[in-house]
Amino acid sequence: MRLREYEAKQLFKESGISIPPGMVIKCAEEVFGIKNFPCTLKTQVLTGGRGKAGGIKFADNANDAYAKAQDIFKLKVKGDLPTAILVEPKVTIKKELYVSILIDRAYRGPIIMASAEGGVEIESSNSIQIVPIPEGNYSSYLGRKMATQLGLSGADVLKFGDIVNKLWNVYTKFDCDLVEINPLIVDGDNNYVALDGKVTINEDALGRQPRFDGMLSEHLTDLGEREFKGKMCGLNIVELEGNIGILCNGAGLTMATMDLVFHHGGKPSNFLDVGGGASKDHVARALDLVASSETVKVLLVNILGGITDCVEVANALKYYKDIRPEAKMVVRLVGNNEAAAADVMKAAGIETTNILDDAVSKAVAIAG
Amino acid sequence: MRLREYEAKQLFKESGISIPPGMVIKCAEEVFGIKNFPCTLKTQVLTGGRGKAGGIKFADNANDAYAKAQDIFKLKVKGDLPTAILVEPKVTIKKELYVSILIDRAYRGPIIMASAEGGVEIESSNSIQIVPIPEGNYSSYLGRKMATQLGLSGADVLKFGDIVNKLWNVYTKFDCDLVEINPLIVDGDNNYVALDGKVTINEDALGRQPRFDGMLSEHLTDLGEREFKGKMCGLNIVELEGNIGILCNGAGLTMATMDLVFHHGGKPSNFLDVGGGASKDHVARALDLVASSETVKVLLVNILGGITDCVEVANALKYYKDIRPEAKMVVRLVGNNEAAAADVMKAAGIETTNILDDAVSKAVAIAG
Amino acid sequence: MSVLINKDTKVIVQGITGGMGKTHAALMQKYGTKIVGGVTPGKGGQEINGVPVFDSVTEAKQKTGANCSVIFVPPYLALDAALEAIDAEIPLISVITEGMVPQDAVKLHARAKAKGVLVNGPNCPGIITPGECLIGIHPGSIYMPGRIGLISRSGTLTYEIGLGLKQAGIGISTAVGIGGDPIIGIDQIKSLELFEADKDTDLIILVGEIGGTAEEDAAEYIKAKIKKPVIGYIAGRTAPPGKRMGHAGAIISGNKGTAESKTKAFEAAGVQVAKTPSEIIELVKKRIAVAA
Amino acid sequence: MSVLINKDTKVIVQGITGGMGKTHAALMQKYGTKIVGGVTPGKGGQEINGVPVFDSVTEAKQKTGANCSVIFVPPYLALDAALEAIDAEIPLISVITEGMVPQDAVKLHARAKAKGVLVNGPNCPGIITPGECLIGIHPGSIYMPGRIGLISRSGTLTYEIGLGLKQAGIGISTAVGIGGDPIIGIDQIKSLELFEADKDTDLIILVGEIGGTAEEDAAEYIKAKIKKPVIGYIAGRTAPPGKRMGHAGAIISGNKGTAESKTKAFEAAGVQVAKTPSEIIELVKKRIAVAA
Repeated sequence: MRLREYEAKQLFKESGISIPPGMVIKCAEEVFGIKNFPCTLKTQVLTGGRGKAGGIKFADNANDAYAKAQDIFKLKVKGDLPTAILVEPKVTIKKELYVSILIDRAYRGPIIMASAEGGVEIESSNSIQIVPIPEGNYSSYLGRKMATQLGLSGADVLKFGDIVNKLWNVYTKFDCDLVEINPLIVDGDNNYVALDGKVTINEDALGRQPRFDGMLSEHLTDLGEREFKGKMCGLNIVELEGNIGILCNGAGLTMATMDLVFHHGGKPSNFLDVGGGASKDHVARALDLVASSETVKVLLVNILGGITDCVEVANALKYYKDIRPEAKMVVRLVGNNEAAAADVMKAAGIETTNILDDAVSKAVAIAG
Repeated sequence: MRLREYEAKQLFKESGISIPPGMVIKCAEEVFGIKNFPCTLKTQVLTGGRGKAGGIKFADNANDAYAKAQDIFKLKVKGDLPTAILVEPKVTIKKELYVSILIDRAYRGPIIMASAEGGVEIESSNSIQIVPIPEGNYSSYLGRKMATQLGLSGADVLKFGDIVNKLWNVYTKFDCDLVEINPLIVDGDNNYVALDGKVTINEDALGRQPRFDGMLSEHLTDLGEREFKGKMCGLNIVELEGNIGILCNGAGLTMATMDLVFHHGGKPSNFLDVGGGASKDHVARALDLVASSETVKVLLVNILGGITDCVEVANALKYYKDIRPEAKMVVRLVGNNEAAAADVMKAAGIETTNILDDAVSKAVAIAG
Repeated sequence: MSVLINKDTKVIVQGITGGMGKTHAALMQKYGTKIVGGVTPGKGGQEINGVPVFDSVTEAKQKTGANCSVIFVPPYLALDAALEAIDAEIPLISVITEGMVPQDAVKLHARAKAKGVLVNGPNCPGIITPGECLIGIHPGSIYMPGRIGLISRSGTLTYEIGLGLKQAGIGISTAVGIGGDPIIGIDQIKSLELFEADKDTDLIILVGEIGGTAEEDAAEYIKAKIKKPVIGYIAGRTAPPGKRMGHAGAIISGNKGTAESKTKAFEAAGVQVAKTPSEIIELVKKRIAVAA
Repeated sequence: MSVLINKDTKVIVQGITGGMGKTHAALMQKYGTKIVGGVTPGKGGQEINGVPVFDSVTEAKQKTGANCSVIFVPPYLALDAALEAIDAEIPLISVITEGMVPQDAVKLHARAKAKGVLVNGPNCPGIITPGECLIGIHPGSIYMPGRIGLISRSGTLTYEIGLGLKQAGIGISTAVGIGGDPIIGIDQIKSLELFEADKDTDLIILVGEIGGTAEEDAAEYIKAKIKKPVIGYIAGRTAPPGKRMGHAGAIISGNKGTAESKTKAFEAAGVQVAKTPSEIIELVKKRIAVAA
């Protein structure tokens, strides 16, 4: 769950990292409470690229800010409309840096990533330095080590190290996948200040992070409609651009099925992994969800029953056939309880095939 | 720094370990506020053996409690007079256990020690079980492992494990040398309750444990007068029973000197390690302190100057000779700046010897 | 005859009294796995499917001689359960649990590495040596015994391939479901090492997917160390970047973790790469024909 | 010629800008130790006694080739400093700092062990190979070079013995001050192992004291592995139980850690035990006379 800038900064502040004295406004009229001009107005959306999209503006006075806030509240960034704007006084920037903590897959542990050049295009930068955290045992020297790798010296080593110490506290305390300050600036008084921040809470950890209770649904504004609904009922669905609705079990098999649709010349409308051990109702919800897109011309169901009971799936298909007899379905259903499921399917008049390639090419033919 | 029972229990309570609903009284009259009888009155002293000494009494009503509280407030346990009594309602005890966490020297890490038989003579018990904490990485299974080693099963495994989890939190949070619950009881409702507790905060850690600021001096009631004064000015002094006052630098050399006094037939009045790099004033304070016992007949000074500058010691000896010309001193002073120190000593009319055995036998002869 | 597990492996099930644990303990027993006991703290003394339940892994190991543990406990308890098994010196641990927090997984694998314990998973289907031993949730009937080693990040896709092989009359020595999380224990390299050393494995199928660089690293390893033929497959070649495809680990981040990069790496290492699951079976058949 | 350190050892001083660090860096340099740099975070770029100060150990190691670090930082910073040196793969670290919290020491030694780094201390006088290299706070002039290995839990008592030997015309190969804390790194056993393997050490003096069971463990080790003659001494034989005698580790707890038990263990291992410091010198002289 990615937090909005102002939410991330609140966590930074609580852990002792300096942030600009900001104000979160929920409507444009609140700008008349701003005390310090010039100021920066930043749209609080979850997607990247808000600056390029015009979501960050500077204002010299209240009237100026009012007009600009009105604009920003109307501006969609990659489909995401803000519910808040963060207003901060303009700060003096002597230097911009970048620093983050995240888990590195290959290293199998957390690393500190940083650069002496802060800014937006950090991922493709050559100036990135890495300090791995040995066996996840953090100690203050690691932040200082990074500081020296960045070429900092003297008091800056201690100041930068202090920021990393505090960032580590945020990272562990809230089970974060990522904590990032970008840019981390050195202001006119040589203080290190987090000018922008990104925090991603691991979604699997939300159940033990009561602070974020109930916050997930309003932090999914970057998802499409089917993706949002799927998430809410525990279905892994990813929007794609084709017309073949895919319903499958297991991530790898779903990906393989999706690839196979392309391979046979078709285009999937979605990726949907119904998960392991799905009940009839769960499969039925998945069918409804996949079919809810108008572009879907055919449903391709590929289930390999391991934990999943094929009969549950068959009953869901039967139910769906009853309520939407006109819907086109291609079904491949093998594995656990396969024979009993075949009986259900036969009684419901749904054709099946055992061969995956056959099922896919049939679906592609129907979709046209 | 060993905490008193009620202070230890406060830490337990804050970490979620059940304790009896107690009341701390500072004078006997407070017993009239007791609501539950019968109750237990426990003297809050820092030394062991308070039960045998009569420091724990049961009372059936307020008058009974009043008389007993008056007695307890007058009762010294190994020289320690209580400033408080802990009053607790009498509890039903189905079972008594013992559990502690401490650092094991040989293992070089923390261990859990426990016994299914709680009670006073735990140290000599054969029922003690040990679970080492691998590399100091605690996880809940360790408390449960101990539970099964004690022969507990079913729900008791979880309840006992939960106590150990919380005890570990106290241990790490407050830099403890020891956390101990003895007895840990199972009450009438099958709850685990800490009936008595011992917590020792590592003294070197007090500087980073603000909770205990200012508490050290009133937690040294088990020290003798010279020991207490020594502690307050940074001198390691241990009271012994002889008449030769020892002033030495370095723990090992001081012990060796003490042993040598015995070896030559004398008896040291104390162990005093003046530490490394002592200044004139520090050494002078040490001389005053050692001499402050009336039993001391001669001062035996043995200094091997490494970090310590012999001239500083010589100046302290000169000062002391000036203010107490009648005091008998035997001095051995070698090492760093030895020659300059010898000049000071000569001028002050203080004899010295380079040979340790000679110095010791001379002191023994003077002490008689 | 196999890698990691065989007919002599003595297995305990951590979380045996839970829904998943109970169901799959029974399925494993039915398959022939030697389930010697279960562990659920606080429920020691019971019996489940005829095997004793213990309060701790240490106790279970002492009383049963178990040398393998399968973990079915809920995600927030999985780290503690796995550390318990490591501390009890169980040499092989399979964590089936899905949804383990990555920071927990990091701690788990650091300790396992320090102690020299092999951990399979988390979020994996487990391991099967057909006809001998099944640990985890593989549908056992889908595989037949044989001489192909199977390594896969995906559960059902492994079954798909096992089934395809069986339908073609080809069996496997062992299938290792390494799991779909970003941080896993026994990985492709470790599995390759084991299959290379196994005299009863002739050929290795390596089923990868998008996300991370495990396949690229495996390709380097194959080039350097593996003499047996390897057939590869990458799921998710048409996945859009930046989207998590079901598995927590299946995501193309920036330009990292693409199927293209993995396919190239495989090919550079002499690994034949199948484009579809059925093509894997075809490639295996050809290889076997050449060898025969 | 010696153990642990010699004329080629390149030493950095962590905490070189502090009072203790600065003073002893100068004394070590004066003695002839190759001090190649110092580390004080936030003070990089300065020079102290002609050597450069760095902000981090990694940087110091890269620029100086140091293979040893002596730590003089305040007690609450000592763990971090030592972990920094371990992480930088400095193979020998001597922690002079007194007053390190035991829970910190536990963490330090666990990491050092995992990484195969030797840590001397904490709360120790350091190590000296007379005429070649001194790390720590030993008064160098008190020792002369020779063929006796000296191991001691105490600082000044080590100097006493070194001085006594020198006055008798006997020199030492290396003196290892292992420190007086309950939790230490290089212990008696490790030191014995090193001296046994050192072809320029003929005889070992082992200076123990009350508290703990390190001497008993060392005695077992001597019995099993040490062929060179060992002369022992235990300080504190007249110490009362339950009282901490200066060193955090010098305390008889219950019936554990007594001089009697240690003396017995030494004697059972064939170690001659001196009753006074001067008797140590006498015993050494006799041994040398016998050998000659």
